[in-house]
Amino acid sequence: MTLDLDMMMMAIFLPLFGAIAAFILPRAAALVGLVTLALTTGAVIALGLEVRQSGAVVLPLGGWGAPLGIDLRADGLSVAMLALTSAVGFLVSIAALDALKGADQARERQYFWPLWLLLLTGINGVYLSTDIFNLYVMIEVIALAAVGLTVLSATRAAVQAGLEYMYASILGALLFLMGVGFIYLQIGRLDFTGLMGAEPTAALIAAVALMFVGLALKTALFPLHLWLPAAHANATAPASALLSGLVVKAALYIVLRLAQYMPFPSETLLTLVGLMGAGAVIWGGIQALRAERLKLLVAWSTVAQIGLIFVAFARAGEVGLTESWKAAALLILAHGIAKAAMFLAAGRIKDEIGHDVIRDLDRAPVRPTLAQFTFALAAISLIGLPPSLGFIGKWSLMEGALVAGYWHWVAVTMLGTLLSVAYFSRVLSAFLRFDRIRTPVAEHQGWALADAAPLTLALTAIGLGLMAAPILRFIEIGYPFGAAL
Amino acid sequence: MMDAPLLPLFILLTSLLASPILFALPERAAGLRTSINLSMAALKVALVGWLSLKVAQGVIYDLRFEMLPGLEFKLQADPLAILFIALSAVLWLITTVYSVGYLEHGPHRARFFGFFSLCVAATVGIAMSGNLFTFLLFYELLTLATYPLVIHRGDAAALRAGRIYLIYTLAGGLVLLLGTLGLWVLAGTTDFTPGGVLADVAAETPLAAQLLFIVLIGALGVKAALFPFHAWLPIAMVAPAPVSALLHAVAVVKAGAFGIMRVVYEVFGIETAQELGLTAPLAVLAGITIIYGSLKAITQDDIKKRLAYSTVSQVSYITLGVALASPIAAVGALAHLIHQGLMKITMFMAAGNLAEGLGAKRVSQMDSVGRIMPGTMLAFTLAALAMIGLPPLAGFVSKWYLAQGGLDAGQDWVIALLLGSSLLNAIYFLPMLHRAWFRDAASDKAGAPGRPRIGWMLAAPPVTTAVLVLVAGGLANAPFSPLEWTRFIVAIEYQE
Amino acid sequence: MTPDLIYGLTGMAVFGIGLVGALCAQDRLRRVLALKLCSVGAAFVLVVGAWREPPGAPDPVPHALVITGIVVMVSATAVALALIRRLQTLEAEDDA
Amino acid sequence: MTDPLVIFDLLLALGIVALAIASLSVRDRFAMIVLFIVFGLFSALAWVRLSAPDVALAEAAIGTGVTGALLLKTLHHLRFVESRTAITEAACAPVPLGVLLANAAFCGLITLGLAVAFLGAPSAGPGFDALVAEAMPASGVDHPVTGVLLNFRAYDTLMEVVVLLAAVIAVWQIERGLSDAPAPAMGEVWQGFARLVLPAIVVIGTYLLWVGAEAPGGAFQGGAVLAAVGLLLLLTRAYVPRPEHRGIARGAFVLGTGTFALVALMVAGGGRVAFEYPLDHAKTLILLIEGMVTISIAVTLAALFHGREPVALPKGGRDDT
Repeated sequence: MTLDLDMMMMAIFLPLFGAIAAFILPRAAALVGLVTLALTTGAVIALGLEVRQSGAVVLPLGGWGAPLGIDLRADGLSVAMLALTSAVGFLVSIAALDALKGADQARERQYFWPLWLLLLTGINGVYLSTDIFNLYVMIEVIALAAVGLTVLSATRAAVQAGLEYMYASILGALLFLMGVGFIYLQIGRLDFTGLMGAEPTAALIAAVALMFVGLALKTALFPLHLWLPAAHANATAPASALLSGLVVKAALYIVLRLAQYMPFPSETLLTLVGLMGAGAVIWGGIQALRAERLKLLVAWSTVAQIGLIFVAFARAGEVGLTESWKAAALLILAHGIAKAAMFLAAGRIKDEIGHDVIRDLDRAPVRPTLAQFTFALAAISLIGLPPSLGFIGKWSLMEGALVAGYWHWVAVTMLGTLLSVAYFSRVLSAFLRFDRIRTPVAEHQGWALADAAPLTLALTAIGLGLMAAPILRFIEIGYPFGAAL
Repeated sequence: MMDAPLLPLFILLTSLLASPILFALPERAAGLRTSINLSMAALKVALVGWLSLKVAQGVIYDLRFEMLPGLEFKLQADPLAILFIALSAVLWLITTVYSVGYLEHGPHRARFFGFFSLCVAATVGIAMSGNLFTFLLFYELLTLATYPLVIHRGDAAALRAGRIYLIYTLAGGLVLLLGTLGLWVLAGTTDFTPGGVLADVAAETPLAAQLLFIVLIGALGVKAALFPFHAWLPIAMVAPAPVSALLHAVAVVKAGAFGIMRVVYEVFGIETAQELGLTAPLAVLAGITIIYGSLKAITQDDIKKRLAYSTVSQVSYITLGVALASPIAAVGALAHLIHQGLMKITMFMAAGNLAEGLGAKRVSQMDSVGRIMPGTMLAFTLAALAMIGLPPLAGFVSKWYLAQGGLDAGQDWVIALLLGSSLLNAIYFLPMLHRAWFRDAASDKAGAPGRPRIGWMLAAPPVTTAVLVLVAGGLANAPFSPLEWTRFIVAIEYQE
Repeated sequence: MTPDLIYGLTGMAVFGIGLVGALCAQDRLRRVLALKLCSVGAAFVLVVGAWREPPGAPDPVPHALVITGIVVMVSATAVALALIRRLQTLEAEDDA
Repeated sequence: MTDPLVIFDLLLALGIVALAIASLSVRDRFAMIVLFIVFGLFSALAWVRLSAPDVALAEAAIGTGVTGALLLKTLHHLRFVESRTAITEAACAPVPLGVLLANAAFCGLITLGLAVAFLGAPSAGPGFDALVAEAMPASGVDHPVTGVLLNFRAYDTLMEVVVLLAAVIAVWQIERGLSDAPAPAMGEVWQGFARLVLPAIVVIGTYLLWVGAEAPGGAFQGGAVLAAVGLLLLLTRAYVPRPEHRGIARGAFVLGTGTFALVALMVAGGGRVAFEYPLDHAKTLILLIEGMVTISIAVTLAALFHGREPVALPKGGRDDT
């Protein structure tokens, strides 16, 4: 009997088996984790090659085929998201080896790996799914694993934040489930293909609105962002990197998909989405300016950046929606990589200096130069300065808005950029100030392995800007959705 | 000679690749750092020399790389680019020598030279950008690379200056992004093309074209320190002397001025810009900046601040020459790009030597310094006289052509402006020279050491550039002089 | 008046009640309970959607979905409750 | 002409809504949980009325039974901690009435909108009825819900077991090193009763699992009933989890997921894709999966109830029935 190793199955099942192995062999968890990540990355690369060669691929699980069964489907966008997940995941895993190496962290170490691999299972599952109920189950897998990671440090603040995150997650998932129920009532199907031809009746609009609100809660879109800053700021650094870099992207991806297959029912709703995004850009920026701790600042910047992604989504109105998702996708990729790098760097800085109070960063007698440099590079991409991927994303956003004559979205983007310059320069100037410390400042020169992963991520975020054209071509493979079915 | 289509890329990489290596070197590896610095700078000068020869022979360099659908990263080596690269390559070499001497025992040298290299890479990139999009990339890189240099000292004043610098330049960069996008949306291309790409758009929707002009020039005006966007420049003076020298002579303000040239000549085209009725206001704005900068310079006691306001004034000569829309004025503008760089870098390095050797940072402390540091002060004097416009020095040549251009364009007020400006230059430079050479030091200075201890690495660079000032002026009509090259460029831009 | 109508509206009401509780309740335990009510409300919608006028057999797919949903919900509830217990202990330790 | 059943339906619906409101508004938290359990049983009854006995069974066993047990345990823990530290419950400031009203109005609007949308939806709209009916012969089981759960949408079910696994890992993670509140225990009489009932429950659970292929029942309900055995064992101290049981427990948690996933992968090949069971072996494979999943579910639910991972402390741990 020859085993037919489908790469889509591998992308989901490898992490699942990895999680099982890491759970029952706690002593070898780190090794299992790294091997799993490497294998999963390999599977994603193979899948990417397959998709590039033959377009979108579909796997009808159980041989039934939608709508009775569940289909897995990989197109350019899915593979791009999978690639983001495995690349960032792999590097964060390497960083985690170092971040969790303390003697008192044995149990954190033991639980980090199974939870993270289950999280990976869920995220990969979302990117390959074509069934809205399956997506519900997947976001729950993600939610439970993510909450587990949030409270890894078991401090009071982390558990408090984790509980709020849990409430938000459950509520978001239930709103989504309610939407699924309504879609079933309306069209009697749950697969994307079934959604495509559906008439936009009132019930369907209600369903989509519910699902959108649920997803907005999960991805922390203003004003439903309240849980995010505390959760991301209080988790341990590798967990924060995974949460901010990858987890919120899963819900964002579902929004993109729904928009691809079910054109938004009205211009007004789309404008509303853009306004929520604009609110996030401004409010997140203001809060980041006021944040006292480094990780909290980074977490608020996530709120602002997610808002920007929604602005990108709404940038050219309903007419431009067939193009807008690409700008949003670019920003998602850019933010995923850069934010993971930034959280890891912030974690390193906190470890080295011993605290992360922004006001006192320049009083520290130690300067982790490489981590600070990484932080700065990640900031460049998040601000959207050339040639980073963040810049390309912002360029696409503004270009679309200009072509459509939507000046307000251009203005929001520019305001967001200025705000991000302002709040990141608070941190950067603290790195470069030396007159508030009397003792000679010790600077880390040379290379620490722990800095390698975030630095690689940050450099990738900047370098990928040069690859934007091939990336754009790639994510368009298999679009529109129906083409490969 | 061997054919090398990637030559522009190599020139870019000499400093771009040097940068990460310099970052990674440990602080104590001073010898290795210096050799990398100097060999890269020398290599760049050699490569630029080779490139200029090839371009003069008519070889066309055009490197493209698609970044977004239809939007390219494009490097080209046209004569205008060569002019700017040659300036930056030569001055980089000289400034590197100076910086090595200046920062010999200071902290954070790895960081400094890393960003220093990056800064030159950005300048070279700006020079060779083949379209506004590429220009934007390097323009932002320049901002980022110069910021750590400006705040190199790491104290409160430096950080404050750095913050203001960052606010001005990043806001300018953002507006430039908007302008680039606007150009892309309006014209469907951002390529620099002699004669411009906006003639059709200007004919159809003149208002949009006018707005675009204002946005682009406004954005570039920030770096070019055009009034009223000049305020950052005098504040950025807290930077170490070699940084100030580079910022004023080559990198930042020149990038702005160079950008204005590209936009007026190759995005709008001089004719279109004239038809839109926008060159005359620009000329007036430049005129205001020239006078304003000079007036402010007079009142400054801090040497570097005085020099900074002088830069505000002098750089606007370039803008003026562009805006006069006359080929002769254009020759003056382009020549001034080079000449001002040579003159100003000399003065800043000399000022740095005064501060380093004698602790003299104010004009009032300059009494009799000429006798203590004759070489440095000779160089300073020469550059100051050139600034005032004394023939046959470099500054005279550019002013001469600008004045002629003014007449040619029928803008007679330019003559008055130039005369007035020269007078003001004299008012703020001559007292410095007078103090340096003819006033005796106050008695309380008696305890100061007779011979300042500055090494040859600090003493030689300003003298070298002063000699170049003399040569550029005196041999202005020789082949391969900046002026000759300038005529070559103007012939292209005016499509004669 | 058919059962699907009656219970469909019941489901909506339960969902709404749960929503109010989830947004307004102060007590942590009560919020968990409110969320559980929401999930029952959502389950009602699917079960009602599966119902067919007798003697028609109901659609089994929504039933399977609801069973899945119930198991998912109990998992989430267990995690939320564990967090509540832990948080309470941590707070007690801090106050002590 | 009023059908008496309609009256029953109306009364039941009113009861459900009233219980929902009551459980959220009653002050005492113990009463809140009891009301919730009654609410859950009423809902299950409603679903029986809607010809969904499987769902009703699952809701009664898991949604109400296990959830109720979890809530009670947590309440027990909270009261224990409160009694030890003399913190009064709900020390936080009450929400301003205005906020409450605004929230309520907001939720009311949403609910109203949903109700309107619901009324506008086609009743008994298109479904999977025909598709399922057509595919049942090839599913290897006779009961449609089981067919959907373990064959047509087996992937969902696998992921649902994964959710359960994630939950137990997360709970162990969260409660690690937690100082032990004494587990709720039963009195003597109840212990005797429990010992009597245990074998009966085991039989019922196994039966439910077995009939799942043809009639209402199946892995989840069976697992829940078996979990009740574990709960009783824990409550009666008939079983006290010990650190050395951890390995077995971990094995039991992953048994269902692992078997399910392995089978799904192994059947692929020779033209078949993952989850495509060969017709001849479908029934065997599905029973194998169900059996393993049942064990995992039972053990996992019991572990979720117990909470802490058994570490070096003498208490804590879980059941491995």
